[in-house]
Amino acid sequence: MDEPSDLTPLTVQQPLPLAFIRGEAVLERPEDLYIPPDALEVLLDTFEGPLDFLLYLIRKHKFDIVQLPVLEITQQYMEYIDLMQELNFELAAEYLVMAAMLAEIKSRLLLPKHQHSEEDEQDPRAELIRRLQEYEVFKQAATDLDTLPRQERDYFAGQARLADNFQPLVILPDVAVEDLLLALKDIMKRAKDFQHHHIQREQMSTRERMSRILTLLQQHDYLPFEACFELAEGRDGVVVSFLAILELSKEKLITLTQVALFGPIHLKVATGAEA
Amino acid sequence: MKRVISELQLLQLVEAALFTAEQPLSLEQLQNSVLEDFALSKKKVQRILAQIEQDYAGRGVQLQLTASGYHFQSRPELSEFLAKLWPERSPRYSRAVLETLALIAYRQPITRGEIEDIRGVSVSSQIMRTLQDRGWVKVVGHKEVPGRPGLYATTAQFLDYFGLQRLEQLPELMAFQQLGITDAGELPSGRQESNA
Amino acid sequence: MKRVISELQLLQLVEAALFTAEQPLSLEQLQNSVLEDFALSKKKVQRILAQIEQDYAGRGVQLQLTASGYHFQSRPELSEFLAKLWPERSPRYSRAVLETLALIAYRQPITRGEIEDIRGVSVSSQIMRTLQDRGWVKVVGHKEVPGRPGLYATTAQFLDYFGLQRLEQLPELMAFQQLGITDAGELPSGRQESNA
Repeated sequence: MDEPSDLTPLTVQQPLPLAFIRGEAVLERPEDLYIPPDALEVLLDTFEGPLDFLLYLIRKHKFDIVQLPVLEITQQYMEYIDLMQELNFELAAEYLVMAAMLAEIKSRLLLPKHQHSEEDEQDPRAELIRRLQEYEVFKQAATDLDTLPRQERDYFAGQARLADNFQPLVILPDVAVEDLLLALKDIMKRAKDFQHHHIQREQMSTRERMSRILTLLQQHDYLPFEACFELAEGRDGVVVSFLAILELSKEKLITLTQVALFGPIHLKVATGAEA
Repeated sequence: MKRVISELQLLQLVEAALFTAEQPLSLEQLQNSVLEDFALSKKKVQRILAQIEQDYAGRGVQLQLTASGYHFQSRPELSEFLAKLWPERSPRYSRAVLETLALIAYRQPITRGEIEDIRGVSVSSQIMRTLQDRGWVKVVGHKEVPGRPGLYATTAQFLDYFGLQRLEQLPELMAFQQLGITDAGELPSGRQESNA
Repeated sequence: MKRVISELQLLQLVEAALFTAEQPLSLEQLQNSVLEDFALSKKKVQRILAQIEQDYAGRGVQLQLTASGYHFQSRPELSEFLAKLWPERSPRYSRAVLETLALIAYRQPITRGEIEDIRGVSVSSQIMRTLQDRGWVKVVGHKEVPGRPGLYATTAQFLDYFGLQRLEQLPELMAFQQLGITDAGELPSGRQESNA
């Protein structure tokens, strides 16, 4: 490894003010090999890794990236790394890997060239240059992305509130007939009493008719007996209505009145007094 | 420091502030935030707000002044349609709701007390309200016993929802007979149940 | 069922929907929600949107079309003043986050390992989480290599945030310089050599 002290024509020992250590400012400094230890740590923190750091060195010395002067760059890089290690800084592994790679490239470049080699070996710098270039493209892309107008910074979403009378549209749950049947099964299993309320088709239609007659009675105080029958329903319908009226009367939900013998019969909602 | 801005830009600025702020903005808040640099009189800001209110009179959103300040609000008559942007799915009905509905369907007209007797647990007002709000059950009369409890029955809407023309089209208790419930009122035995 | 509504009401409705929705609304979303009852053609909705765009051209907020749809946003030149409404400054993103985002945006679908290769440095889980929490990137699949690493891609929300409709609207990538190594292996002259 090179000695950092006297081998570097591109650097001048010059103390750096600690004030510049944040952000980009550090990149603008001209000659800066000597860096106070704290600053050095922060300096490396400002780079996004060894590629970024190499790009910085290249730009700083105005090297042409495609004519990468590997020896000089390597030297620079090594000096920083060595210094960091001397100061016992914990270096990210990537920086050491890059150091090894640079050292390898350098040694390959320094090997005597085989004049007779049939095919030119690939330039050992090529891969590194490719990586540097690729990285630089995306480093720039990140900067460009950052300058795109964006929400929360360059514009804000325009919003209005909903009017006070707004009511959400509620989608009510679906129920299937099977759900009702299952619910009933559960009740049957549970409630012994319910066994007496055995349900049959005839009984159900009677009970529905009871509801219908009660509904009619909500609209009319008195309902003529005949109004409870729909002739179109035929004999079965008449029977159902008749059973419903009897059941309603039995349950004391209605009263039946007949003013005169053979006179019209009327249905009336039962009141407490009559019941 | 007072900066110069055109009338149009002032209007745009106030309007944009009212649209982008998360809370309604009072006149003072406007003066102290977005309009800070322009040293506008209260009267001037009022004129701007009046202009904006007028500009939006016929539009989909309108300027409103509430206790906490100015904000834009959708026209009330659009609410019905806007609701479609936020459909809310309500949770499935509980066992208790379904059992109550089943009893009303099969045993109507029936009082809440009778439902409670059969289910063996009390039936909350909430359950009855759920079923009435849905339009599936209604009170068709009152039973003439102390307290005159309401008699519940199913509605035409209930039949429509389940695709029935008459209540008799509900599945009959065949299903229960298969469970082994006989007229004698025997409890189903375990074996029969497992065969069902 | 098709309902009838006036031209003016249609415009008001679309406008109110765009102002009250929390997310941008696509033309299809408009057709299927607030406009559902009116059976409008796509062309018709486009005409309404064009009219709204025109109506707001000179106002404080403007109609914008981004990847997931239409929404209103404040005029960019007002941002300096509007920022005063927000006590917290708009978030700034580190270079690590931006470089990772740029790689995902331009090279998608891409694995974390591939991002690390190009950046020459490991990408912390924190960075990936930040990008995912913001809803800007998501895992769209897995690469069939050992470990099946996730393949990352950008989302419509990412485009929305940056005011873009399509990925192609991203700034063009910097052109690569031609690789200029012709005389491979030639040693650079310089003093250092002797010391190496």
